[in-house]
Amino acid sequence: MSLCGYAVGALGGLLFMRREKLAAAFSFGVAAISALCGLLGALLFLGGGAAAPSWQGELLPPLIPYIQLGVRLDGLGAFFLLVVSLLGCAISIYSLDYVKGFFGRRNVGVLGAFFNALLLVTTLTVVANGIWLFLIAWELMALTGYCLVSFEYEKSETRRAGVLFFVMSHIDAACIILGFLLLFQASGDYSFDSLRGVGAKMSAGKRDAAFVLFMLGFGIKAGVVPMHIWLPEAHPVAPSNVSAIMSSVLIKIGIYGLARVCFDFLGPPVWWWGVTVLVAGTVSAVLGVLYALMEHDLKRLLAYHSIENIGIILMGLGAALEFLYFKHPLLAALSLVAGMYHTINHASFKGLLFLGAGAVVQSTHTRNMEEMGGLAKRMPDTAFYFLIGAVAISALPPLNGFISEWLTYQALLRGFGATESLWRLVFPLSGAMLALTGALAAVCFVKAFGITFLAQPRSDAARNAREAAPSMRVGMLVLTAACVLLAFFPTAVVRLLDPLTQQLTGEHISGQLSLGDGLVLASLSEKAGTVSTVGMVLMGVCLLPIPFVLWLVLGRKAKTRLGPTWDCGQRGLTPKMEYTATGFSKPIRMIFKALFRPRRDTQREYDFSPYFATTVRFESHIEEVFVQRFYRPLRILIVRVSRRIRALQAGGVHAYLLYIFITLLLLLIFAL
Amino acid sequence: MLLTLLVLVPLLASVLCWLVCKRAVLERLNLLAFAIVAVLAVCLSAQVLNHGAVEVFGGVLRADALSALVADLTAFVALACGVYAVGYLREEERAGKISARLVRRYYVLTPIFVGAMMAVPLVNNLGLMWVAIESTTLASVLLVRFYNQKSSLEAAWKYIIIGGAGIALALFGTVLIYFSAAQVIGEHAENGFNWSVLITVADKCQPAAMKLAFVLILVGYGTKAGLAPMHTWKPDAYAEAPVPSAALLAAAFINCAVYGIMRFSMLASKCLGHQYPGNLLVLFGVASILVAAPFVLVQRNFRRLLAYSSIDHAGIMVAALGFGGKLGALGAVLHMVFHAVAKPLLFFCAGNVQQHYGTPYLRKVTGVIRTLPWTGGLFLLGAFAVIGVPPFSLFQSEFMTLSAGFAAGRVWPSALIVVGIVTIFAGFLAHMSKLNLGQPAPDAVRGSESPWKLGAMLLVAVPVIVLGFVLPGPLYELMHRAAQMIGDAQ
Amino acid sequence: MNPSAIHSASNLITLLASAMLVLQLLLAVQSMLITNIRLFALQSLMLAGIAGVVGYAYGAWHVMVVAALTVAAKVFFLPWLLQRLVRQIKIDHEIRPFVNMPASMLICGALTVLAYVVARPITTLDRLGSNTLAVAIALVLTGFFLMINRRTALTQVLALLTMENGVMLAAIALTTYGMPLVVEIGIFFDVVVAVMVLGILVFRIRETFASMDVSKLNELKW
Amino acid sequence: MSLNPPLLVAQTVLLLLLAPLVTGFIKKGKARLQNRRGAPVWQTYLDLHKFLRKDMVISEHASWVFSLAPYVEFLTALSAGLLVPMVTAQAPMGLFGGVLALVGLLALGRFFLALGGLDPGSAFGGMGSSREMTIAAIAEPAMMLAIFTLAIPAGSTSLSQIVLASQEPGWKFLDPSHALAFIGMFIVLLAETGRVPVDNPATHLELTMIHEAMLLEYSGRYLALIEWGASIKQLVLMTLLANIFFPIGLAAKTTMATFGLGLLYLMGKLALLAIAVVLVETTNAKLRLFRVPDLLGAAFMLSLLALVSTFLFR
Repeated sequence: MSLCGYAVGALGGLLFMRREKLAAAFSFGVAAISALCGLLGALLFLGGGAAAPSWQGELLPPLIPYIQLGVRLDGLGAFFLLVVSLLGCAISIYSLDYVKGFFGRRNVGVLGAFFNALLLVTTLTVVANGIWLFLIAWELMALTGYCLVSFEYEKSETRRAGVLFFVMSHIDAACIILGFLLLFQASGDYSFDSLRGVGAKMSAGKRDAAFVLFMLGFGIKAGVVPMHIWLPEAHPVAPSNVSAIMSSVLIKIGIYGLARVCFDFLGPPVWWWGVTVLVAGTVSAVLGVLYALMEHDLKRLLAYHSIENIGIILMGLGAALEFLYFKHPLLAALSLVAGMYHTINHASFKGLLFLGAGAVVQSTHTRNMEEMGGLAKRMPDTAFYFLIGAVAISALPPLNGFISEWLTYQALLRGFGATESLWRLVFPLSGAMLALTGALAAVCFVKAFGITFLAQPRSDAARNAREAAPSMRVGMLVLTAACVLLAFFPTAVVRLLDPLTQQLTGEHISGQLSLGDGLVLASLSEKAGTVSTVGMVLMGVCLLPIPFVLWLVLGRKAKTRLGPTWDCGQRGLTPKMEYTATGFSKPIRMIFKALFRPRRDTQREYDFSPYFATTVRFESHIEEVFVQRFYRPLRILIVRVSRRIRALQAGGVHAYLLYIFITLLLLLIFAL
Repeated sequence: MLLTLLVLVPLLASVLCWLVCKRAVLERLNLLAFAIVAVLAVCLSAQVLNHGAVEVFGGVLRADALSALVADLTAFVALACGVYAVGYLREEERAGKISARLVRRYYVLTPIFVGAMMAVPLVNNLGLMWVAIESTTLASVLLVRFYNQKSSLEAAWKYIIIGGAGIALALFGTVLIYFSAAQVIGEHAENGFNWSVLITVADKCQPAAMKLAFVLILVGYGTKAGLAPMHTWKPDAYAEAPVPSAALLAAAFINCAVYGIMRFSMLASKCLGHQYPGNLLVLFGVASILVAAPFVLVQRNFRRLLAYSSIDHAGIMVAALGFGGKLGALGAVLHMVFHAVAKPLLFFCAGNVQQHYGTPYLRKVTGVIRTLPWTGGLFLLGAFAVIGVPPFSLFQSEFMTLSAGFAAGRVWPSALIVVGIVTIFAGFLAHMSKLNLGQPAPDAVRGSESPWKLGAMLLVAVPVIVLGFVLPGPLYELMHRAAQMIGDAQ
Repeated sequence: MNPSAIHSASNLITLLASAMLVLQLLLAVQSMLITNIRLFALQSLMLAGIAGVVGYAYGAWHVMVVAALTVAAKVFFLPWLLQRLVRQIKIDHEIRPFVNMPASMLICGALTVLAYVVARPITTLDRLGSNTLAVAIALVLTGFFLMINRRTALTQVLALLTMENGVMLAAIALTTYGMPLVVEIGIFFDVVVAVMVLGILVFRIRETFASMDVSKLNELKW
Repeated sequence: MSLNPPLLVAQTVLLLLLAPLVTGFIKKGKARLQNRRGAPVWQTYLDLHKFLRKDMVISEHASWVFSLAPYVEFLTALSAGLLVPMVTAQAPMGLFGGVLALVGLLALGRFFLALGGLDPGSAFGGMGSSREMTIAAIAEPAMMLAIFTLAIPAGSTSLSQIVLASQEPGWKFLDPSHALAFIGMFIVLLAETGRVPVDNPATHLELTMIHEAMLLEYSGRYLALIEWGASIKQLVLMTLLANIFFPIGLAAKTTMATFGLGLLYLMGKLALLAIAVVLVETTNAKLRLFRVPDLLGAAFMLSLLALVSTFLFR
């Protein structure tokens, strides 16, 4: 299916390396078509309903005797295939024109090849049916990701980000390898079929160890706080189409892995697993959005929001695990639906936002929001799409982010009643934090959209910005449409999730979730709460005549004219007087001072009195507390210890002989 | 016949090289010899695959799957290094770093080195195996001392003294093995020192002597393989030897030493059960990986960086052997093969960089992919291969090794190996990224690789890439049989 | 062969082996290079004697060959080579070792005890000269220690050679009639070549570093 | 559950008409407590009428977002109002969303209004947007927790169900969890409607205003819509507070009589709440911006305590 398509695309990209136009058209075109195939395949499968049997097969005859290339499409895999393919399709279309920005400067063929390869291995990861294939695809994902992140490798920032990304990816791979090996130890076979429910055969300690390892491993990939530090470094420096893929798809594969392992392999969960995931999710959500607020680099801001949304997804997942522990499969299914729904939602709006940001960055040549502004007039389409994305990610009705967060709230509220012990307080607290997260996200996107697209341009680059090229707009349009569809037809989406919940929790709940010909989403029953985005929109449309009628009746004679903005009687308003992104987030920075520990640096020069400064320089820095308190000290420690250890190899041959001699003596004394 | 020729052809080439002094003839003689050896090695493997173990001279020379495999690898590395050496030495001579006399010395010594290495897996007699390994050391010492510099002299001295001490212990171990078996095989058996005979009676050998012997062998041949803490000579020797010789040391010689350990561990396992030798092997393997890691992290010289990587890989091979079982044996053999295929590429690229920039210090080199595009790209590729990133095959063997560790219930050593591998990965990646990517210095000149160098690099790079995706049937069969043999002894 | 002959041969071998050990200890405290070389030659002569006794006792001609080879290579050729080297490099005195003489004596004693402890489980068999294994291990260990303790390049070579002697002692005395001849010849060949290579290196070190102190060879590190 | 068109129309009209009255009532009350006569209670209607008739000046820097914002603000407030049970226990549009949708809709309005504040490029607008969004963000968790305190026992997020659940076992206000949640929610109400300890609706000193700063560039029709929207929002929140904590007098059937009775009850409850607001506004001074989080933090803690106490007293 789509797999060969990607392979062809990758090869094509390489083949036409020298002829960039052809390479771009070919590789991204093929990628789009293959993604479409994947999309159809996934939809076809998921449309089959809860009882759909999984598709299983061998990808290729085994080329290496000990590596099985078995693939399997089941509910979980198909859903993620859907996510991957949807985004792959949209972003490929977007890339057709986007990469024209690289013509003459960079090798577009290589970009296309790696892009295809990335989609290929990502797809492989979700359909792999064995440890070998999964791990190889997993590591390849990191490798191709690294190559794509390092695409503009001369910049030391990019290079460092690439290395950080790859090293963290490798640490996560190491954790996952160890986790899988623990499972392998119990099952004795590499295929996923033999791993299903293998947790029941393991000792409690090993099961917990495996869970912790998987949580760490997949958590790093997903960007869960505090393992997220690579994410805001790596995602922004990549070309924007790659950032979009990474932020919307790649980190989701971490979620896929966690879901696969926790629900499919590890057997019945232990009570603290769910709580751990839930708390990790909550912390990620809140901290992710708080750090996002402090950013004025547009793409970094979006990257931090990915952390936030992963947190929200994990809340659903964690609640599902906890419900499974308390033997509430129905509620587990509800939580899982919430998490998975948010997964595809986040993929679509984050992809959209990154594509929008890519268009902006391409036409302004900067990622710094303080140098943008006024783009709504210059790039109206992009602005519109970005606004849709912004509303969606802020979880505001009637868009899709709201729907999935609504489901998450429902799951969390149920958690309090359905579970026992004091730990159940975690549920409403997470709910409250989810509210905080949503509200802060709204703050952040008011800032992101307002500073980037509204008011006057803050630099010449922004003043001369041009609307994005056609295919880029089409790409964004596809995702905008996805956001809207996901928002307006939640019951259809829930039906697509049936095979997944059936597989992982043994329940399918789309029937209980949909109401009123599928236009209303219910929380398992009508009494427990309902919501309908279509209804809300209809309501708005129906109410719309009111202001117009008022206008017609009363204000017909009123005129509208353009005038300058109020400038307090000064001589005109300049962009310098506009509110900045840094200024915008200042209240938040002050409120959460204890967390951010902002460092400020003010320099004044004055002639006769400090109150009449001629120039003022103000710098403010935020450093992440985890980097500051954990990662940097850790790195320094490792390097220092390594330097110490280096003294072992100080050059003296006598010392070297002594090592051997002591080894020999020790072995003779102790080992015989 | 094949077996004899495999050893004799390089030695003959050496003698011929000693007689002539024209560079073109020397080059051709070397290449010809290595090409013949490569062909012969492949023929030998085919023969072993079809007919099982091959013996000549009443079992003095003997080749089974494992020895055929090691011989193949040696031949492959020798050929690649031979091709590379032509380009490398020409450039060194042009740069005025070496004289024609030295070139000749290189071409005389290298075939001896290769011949001795070929002999290691092919001789059946353990005493002669020791002799062969010692001979490789002697030939390579002279190659390490190739450049008449203070530093190369220092490296050579450390190499031979440390190696000498180690090899003496190995000889002692070998003697003790013979002693432990002497009762069983009788006093006057002329072939009593043959491995193929010993393995049949190993389970009846005297265990106490076998234990001591194995400890001594492990320390002795471990020195040669570069297991920590006997590894200290490696960085010096690898960094000071001419690049093709260093590649031979790192990719081929290490196999010979590990081969020795494998043979003896089979004897020990059969005699003592696998627990005892397994423990020791895992101990040394894990120690090597962990010792190499910090040195990689804060390394300043990329040639030495490669040496620490090779210590790490020796550790992995030995640890895999120690984990044992079907998976462990296969892991060890796979790792040996994949490592030998990938390592020369790194050395070649490092050599190119060193020749182009005139320095082995990481600090002074950046942006190679711009100044030497082929080298830069392949350097990265090779680095990825060596640090165990898929699709390159070392990932497979490393994963197999870890599986073996878990299957054998040795969870903690496996976890430590993972820690070491990840640390080494981080260090390697950081260095390689700065070295290859990055903005070249403004005064950096764009260079190009000579066809010989490029050819050698491609000769290695192609299998590195291909092996990640396809493992040819016969090669796997050979490895599989070798692994089975090791596994059966346990 | 009658048991009494074997018995006396065994005694003789033990005696000679002990002599080797004593010579080794003397080597450990001696600092004149030329004397060291002569002590080594003497030790090798003892080894040759043991080989001769074994060869005679068992009537194994090839062990006699080994004895002859030992005499030729280790008693005459190598000492001669090394003495010439000493004259060439014009240094005849050991540089201060890391551990002083009495202490190194003590350490050598401890190593010998260790060797006996290690050898005990193996030498329970009633075999000809089987307790020479302990001596052999002791020779190897003290040789190794000597190598670590001495700074002079040449003494390191000598120490290496005494280790070699220890191994050969084990090879000849333990395996009752020695190893196959090809092996023995191979080993001799390798040892001789090794000493020649070492000799060249020693000479170069003296030339390049203007010293024989190998602890000064510490430029290559990390 | 089916839609009830007459109720829908009635509630819409009620929202539109009652909202300015509540605003006017509070203003009047404040004036009285300050010993002023104050403007008449229907002054707000007059203001709106005036605004609607006036010409508009739109900033030349503004984009379409500026024009969109007033409509969104007005419509979301109105839609949110339709989700709340006002005089009947059954909210007219309750099927389309419960309390979460209500909060979401209000947030959507605020989102666009903040964008509208940023759009003309004046520093005041930006400042207002920034502060408004910040305060709303920290108010939201407190509000959610307070709502959870009611929603969890009711087992529903539908406002009608919450109201019914509060009604059923009789007088619940003595329940400590309810009391705590009510206080928490009341503080949130003050913050959300821009009342004194948090914001001063009467100020026009640029540096202290929050909500008003956002509106600085709006005039004429747009200003009318925004002001109206704001008062509807205030009404909605007050109604919410009144009805879910004191669910008395809500009409179960939609006959004219019950409807009229319900309306009376509602007016009474609103009046009481408005008086409470007036009292708080008059007896307190505006807090410094960075003290506001402390207040809202207190609200959060109260709501949390409320939640814990439901847990303890069950």
